[in-house]
Amino acid sequence: MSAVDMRVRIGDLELRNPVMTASGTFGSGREYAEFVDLSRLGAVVTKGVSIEPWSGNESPRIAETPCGMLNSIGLQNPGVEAFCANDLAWLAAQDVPVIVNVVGHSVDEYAAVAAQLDSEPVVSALEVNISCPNVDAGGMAFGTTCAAAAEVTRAVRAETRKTLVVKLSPNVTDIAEIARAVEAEGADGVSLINTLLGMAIDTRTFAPKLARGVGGLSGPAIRPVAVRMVWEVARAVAVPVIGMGGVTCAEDAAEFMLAGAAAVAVGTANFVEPSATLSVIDGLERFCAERGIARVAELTGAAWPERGKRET
Amino acid sequence: MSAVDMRVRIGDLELRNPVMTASGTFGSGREYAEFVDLSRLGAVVTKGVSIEPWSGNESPRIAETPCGMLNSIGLQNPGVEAFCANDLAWLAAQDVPVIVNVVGHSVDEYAAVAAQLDSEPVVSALEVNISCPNVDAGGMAFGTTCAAAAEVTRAVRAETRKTLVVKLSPNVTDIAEIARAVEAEGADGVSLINTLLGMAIDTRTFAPKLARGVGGLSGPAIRPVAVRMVWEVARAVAVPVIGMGGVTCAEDAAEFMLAGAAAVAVGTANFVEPSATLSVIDGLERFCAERGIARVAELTGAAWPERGKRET
Amino acid sequence: MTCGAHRPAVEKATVAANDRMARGVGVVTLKAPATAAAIAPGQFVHLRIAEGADFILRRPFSVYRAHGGHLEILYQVVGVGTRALSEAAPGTAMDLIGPLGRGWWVPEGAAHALLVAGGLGVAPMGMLVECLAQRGVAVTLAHGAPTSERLLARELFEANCRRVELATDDGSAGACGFVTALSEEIIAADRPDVIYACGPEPMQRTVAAQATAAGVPCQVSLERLMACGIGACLSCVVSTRDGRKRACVDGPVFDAADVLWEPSEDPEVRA
Amino acid sequence: MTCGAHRPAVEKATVAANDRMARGVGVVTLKAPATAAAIAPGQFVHLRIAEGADFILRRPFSVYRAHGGHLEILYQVVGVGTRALSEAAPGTAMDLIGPLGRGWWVPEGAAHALLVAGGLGVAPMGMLVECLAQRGVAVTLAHGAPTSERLLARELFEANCRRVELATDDGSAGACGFVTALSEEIIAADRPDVIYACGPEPMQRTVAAQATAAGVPCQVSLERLMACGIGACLSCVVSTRDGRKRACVDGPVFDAADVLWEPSEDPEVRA
Ligand SMILES: Cc1cc2nc3c(=O)[nH]c(=O)nc-3n(C[C@H](O)[C@H](O)[C@H](O)COP(=O)(O)OP(=O)(O)OC[C@H]3O[C@@H](n4cnc5c(N)ncnc54)[C@H](O)[C@@H]3O)c2cc1C
Ligand SMILES: Cc1cc2nc3c(=O)[nH]c(=O)nc-3n(C[C@H](O)[C@H](O)[C@H](O)COP(=O)(O)OP(=O)(O)OC[C@H]3O[C@@H](n4cnc5c(N)ncnc54)[C@H](O)[C@@H]3O)c2cc1C
Ligand SMILES: Cc1cc2nc3c(=O)[nH]c(=O)nc-3n(C[C@H](O)[C@H](O)[C@H](O)COP(=O)(O)O)c2cc1C
Ligand SMILES: Cc1cc2nc3c(=O)[nH]c(=O)nc-3n(C[C@H](O)[C@H](O)[C@H](O)COP(=O)(O)O)c2cc1C
Ligand code: FES
Ligand code: FES
Repeated sequence: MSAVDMRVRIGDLELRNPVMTASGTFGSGREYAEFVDLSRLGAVVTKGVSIEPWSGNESPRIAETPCGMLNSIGLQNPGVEAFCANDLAWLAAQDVPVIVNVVGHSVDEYAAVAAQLDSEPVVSALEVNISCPNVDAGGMAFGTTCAAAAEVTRAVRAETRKTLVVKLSPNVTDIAEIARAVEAEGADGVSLINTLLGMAIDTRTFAPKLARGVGGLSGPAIRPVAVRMVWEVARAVAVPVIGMGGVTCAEDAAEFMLAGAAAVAVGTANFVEPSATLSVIDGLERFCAERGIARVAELTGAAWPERGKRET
Repeated sequence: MSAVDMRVRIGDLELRNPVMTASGTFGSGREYAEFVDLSRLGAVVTKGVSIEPWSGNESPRIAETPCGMLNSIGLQNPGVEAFCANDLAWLAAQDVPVIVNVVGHSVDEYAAVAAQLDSEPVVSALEVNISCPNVDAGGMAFGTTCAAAAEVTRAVRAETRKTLVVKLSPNVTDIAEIARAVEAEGADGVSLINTLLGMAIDTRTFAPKLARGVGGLSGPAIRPVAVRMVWEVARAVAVPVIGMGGVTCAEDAAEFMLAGAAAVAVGTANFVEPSATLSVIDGLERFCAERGIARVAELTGAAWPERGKRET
Repeated sequence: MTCGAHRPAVEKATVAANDRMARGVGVVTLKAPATAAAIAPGQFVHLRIAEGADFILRRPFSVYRAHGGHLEILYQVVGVGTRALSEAAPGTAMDLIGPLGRGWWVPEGAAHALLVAGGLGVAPMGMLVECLAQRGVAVTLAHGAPTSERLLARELFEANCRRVELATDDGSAGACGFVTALSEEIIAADRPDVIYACGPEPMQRTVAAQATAAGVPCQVSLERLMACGIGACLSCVVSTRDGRKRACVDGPVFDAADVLWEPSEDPEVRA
Repeated sequence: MTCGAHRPAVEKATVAANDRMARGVGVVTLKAPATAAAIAPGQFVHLRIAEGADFILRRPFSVYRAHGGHLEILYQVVGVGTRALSEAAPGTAMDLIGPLGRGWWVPEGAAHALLVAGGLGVAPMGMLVECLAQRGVAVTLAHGAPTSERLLARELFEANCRRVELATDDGSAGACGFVTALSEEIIAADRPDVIYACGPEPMQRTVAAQATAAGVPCQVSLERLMACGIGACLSCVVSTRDGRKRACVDGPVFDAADVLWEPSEDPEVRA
């Protein structure tokens, strides 16, 4: 395989390749260490972390849907202190950039988590999750108006010098507007999409399949929506975009990059194939090599009309 | 099969069963007459009709996606006059309620189409499409703010005494709010969802698969989003809800009704199985009969927590 | 020869045979008596290759030949559907809608026809040559392909054509070059009464221009992505002098003189 | 008996046999030497029953027996995945992740064990009885099912248990009624040193209460919907005195005394 330069940049952070894990689908990386050489990943993105431990939602928490799944985990996590003591301590010994997904019930809680993580050298970047559809207070509520999204970003920005990525909700009328609002407050990048709010009802029991009723839809089913939003956002902001939503193979990852993503994350696909991230990385390198593309970053936005047409 | 009362009401309109066709997927019914005895349907919903003929978008206009498809037809139609002369004239001889999908580039155009259709006896109801993602002017733009949605509804309401249904866009932050706005202006019902704005990029050519770039996502992939929105809207308004998005079989239709829909529409599924509507009708009757449900309308909202639990 | 006045219906077909013809190209024989009895040359069927969530849409295929209750379809593996088709074992059930569309027609008094096929463009031409031969129309076939292996079904055409001219991109059989060089020569030398073309859209467009220049009527069989296949969804439109027409019911065969060629419509050209 | 200290891995398994046992119930034998060698009683595998868009998630299955490089799984057809499993012909490739989870354990000095199985609750108990028998632990099995046909794998249990008591809802075999009536009697009469329960959650809950009342340690094998199966996604949590635990790595076998039973968690009960 010819040597393709797989490196990409997100803010100050250089990744060895553009493939990371999607928050909440990869634990803290430790659970997947049997299946994936973590040092090959672009980055590990951890599950969401809050100040206090959160116990999450009742079971059932997942349901399978056509080419997708619903989840309503509800950001169950042990709180930032236990997270630092256990997960980060373990990650410190791994050779991989760590991006921590940050959640809160209030602007202050987001800021407090960010402040605490700012002093952890193993943390390369924060991903501020203003888009989780599975909690009543906070979560997605902060991601559906420009004002709230900006406020959270500002508060977190004030607490950290680390690379700051804001994770956007697709459950909005105009995602590009929200992206511009968080960019204006100093976000170094945006990631999208979080899950689409969805629901499934059991026609046997006449009750919602998830205990909480609604949940977040992920997987290949949502890919067209995610690609469209990446396309819109990447053309609206100057900071890099991390694209996700139904990536299962290298072609899917390439599709996101062509739409304008600088990097991609693999989520639901890890569940069926624990080493999915590695096949995406290898496949993406092959994809570029076969087409004589020297740097994977050249894919970013290559489908934009203003880039002109490609000779095939 | 025990006799289940399959009738449902939408405004003044009584349908012989709750299964209709989704606009744009069934032509004017004529194209499907070889495959479906139209007189068995709850209603035929025609494709969108404007004042002047519209030529629609360039090809390619469709792309297959995981468990779904994208389309960017762009409301190609011959204009209301030709529509009345050809399609309605043919439909007049069929024994089925006809609901005409109305589109416009401006509030005035919507009103003008409605005025013209108001005098057509064969038209049972109008479905005002403020949610088509595939046109630049009009279409979805009217469906993404309460003010614009209300304005179109008010203008159309002023021109017609027929049953008036407004078709809502899922590409919004809060669909229930839009539903309340159109209900307040006199809509007799709401239908949802129209397609989710999506996109697919060809990794061979590096160009969007649709000539227009973005398109509308339909099919089973979007069903969880549609069911969730029906659930939200049906609990927010008093008028009946027509649910759609990925209905392929009777269980899917039942899922929408349990979520709160009074009726359902079958769209994309017609393409793979031209007689899909009939299997949904037969299956829904069997579904009720097997469970001792005397009237199909009892399914509507039966999954709502306030309805209490069902004995199985 | 009619344009297929038979009404389309859903028929439960069964794979009777499925053979490889060349790399990525095969011929599948479907037992489908009703459609086989009704179909006219140039018409197509809308195949439900497999069930399951990943087959949201049917796939349209021309019928190459129809005889004894069976349909033969030539296919090229280009994606998930045609791959599944290539793997369908005899006995597999596969329902289809057919016959669909408006096929080729023979102009009054035509005595000499030129068929121009690029690659798999021969797929809708099997029934056509048989029908023309039966009516005593002299047929010349110009057939081009990337390489000799892809010059498909030569026996059928050699048996039914007065003359067969071949071209390959790599010169492995016939002339080295494009089939449009052959058609240009033949039109100039032979002046056929009618031209039938099928293949990549730029090729058809070139043949259409050659036909116009020579004043010969020309028919083309156009491919569009199709959802319903029966005229309802407007996904398959072709721009014509008379507005946008549906390839599935107003075509796939069009009078070339009516077509407004849009270079952007062919993904290969767009690329 | 260990809790399965072997590390999980993805193994490409092949269906070696697939037999019907009763209406909607079957036993599939998978050739999977690495997992078969490593798995402990009560552990499970996460099966990728089929590829393709409609199989977004794997499905977890207990291993009933493991021997000679093969795994036996008892399954009940309840949905699309188990239907596909029931249709998998010998030779079908089916990859799995295993061995997974924490299985049954044998308390120090236990001499007499009671196994309580409701319906397919016997599925994770095949290796358990073999292992207990080998260690010289006397086993009583109480097994209930809707009807005699569903009293599965009686030979294996009869060969390895000191005593087998049966109950059916319809009285077609053994006592007429619930298996929990049997367990109540046996606990009172026999006072086992340990109780192992598997079956519908309300049944397990009742057995757990009987065990607590009698002061006998009790283990239960709980089912939850599972996405990852390896502890990462938190879809499978069980509420315990020590907080929410993951059934896939902290279970599926739990000490019944730790479990906070949530009636709403069982879809059957919720209904
Ligand atoms: C009237 C008609 C007759 C046809 N006859 C034949 C035939 O006899 N033999 C044959 O091999 N093919 C024929 N085709 C093309 C055939 O329908 C497509 O190759 C097939 O649908 C591709 O399905 P897929 O799942 O393998 O590819 P996909 O994975 O869906 O797509 C792979 C590639 O094929 C292109 N493609 C997909 N569908 C079509 C389509 N309907 N038309 C053109 N390109 C498409 C896509 O744009 C993409 O580039 C015909 C098409 C039409 C419209
Ligand atoms: C640790 C563990 C061990 C198991 N061992 C066995 C076994 O040995 N034999 C066996 O037949 N089954 C076993 N199950 C249950 C089995 O996983 C499910 O029956 C199966 O996943 C259903 O898949 P499906 O596609 O057929 O059903 P679906 O179509 O997905 O669902 C049909 C119904 O089954 C329920 N269901 C789906 N998945 C699960 C699940 N993981 N657990 C419980 N209910 C579920 C759904 O809520 C629904 O009511 C086990 C489950 C777990 C968690
Ligand atoms: C089980 C599950 C848990 C998730 N938890 C989180 C989370 O804690 N924080 C977050 O920002 N996103 C979370 N997500 C969203 C994913 O990171 C991702 O944005 C989404 O699933 C779309 O990607 P996919 O289709 O590849 O899964 C979760 C998704 C799933 C399926
Ligand atoms: C090809 C196509 C054309 C459509 N045209 C229209 C239209 O003209 N007016 C409209 O209101 N909705 C239109 N729709 C949306 C459908 O009516 C329906 O809301 C949507 O497809 C979701 O249902 P489904 O998943 O069952 O297809 C169209 C959908 C498709 C797939
Ligand atoms: S494919 Fe639907 S109109 Fe032609
Ligand atoms: S199934 Fe993912 S944590 Fe248990």
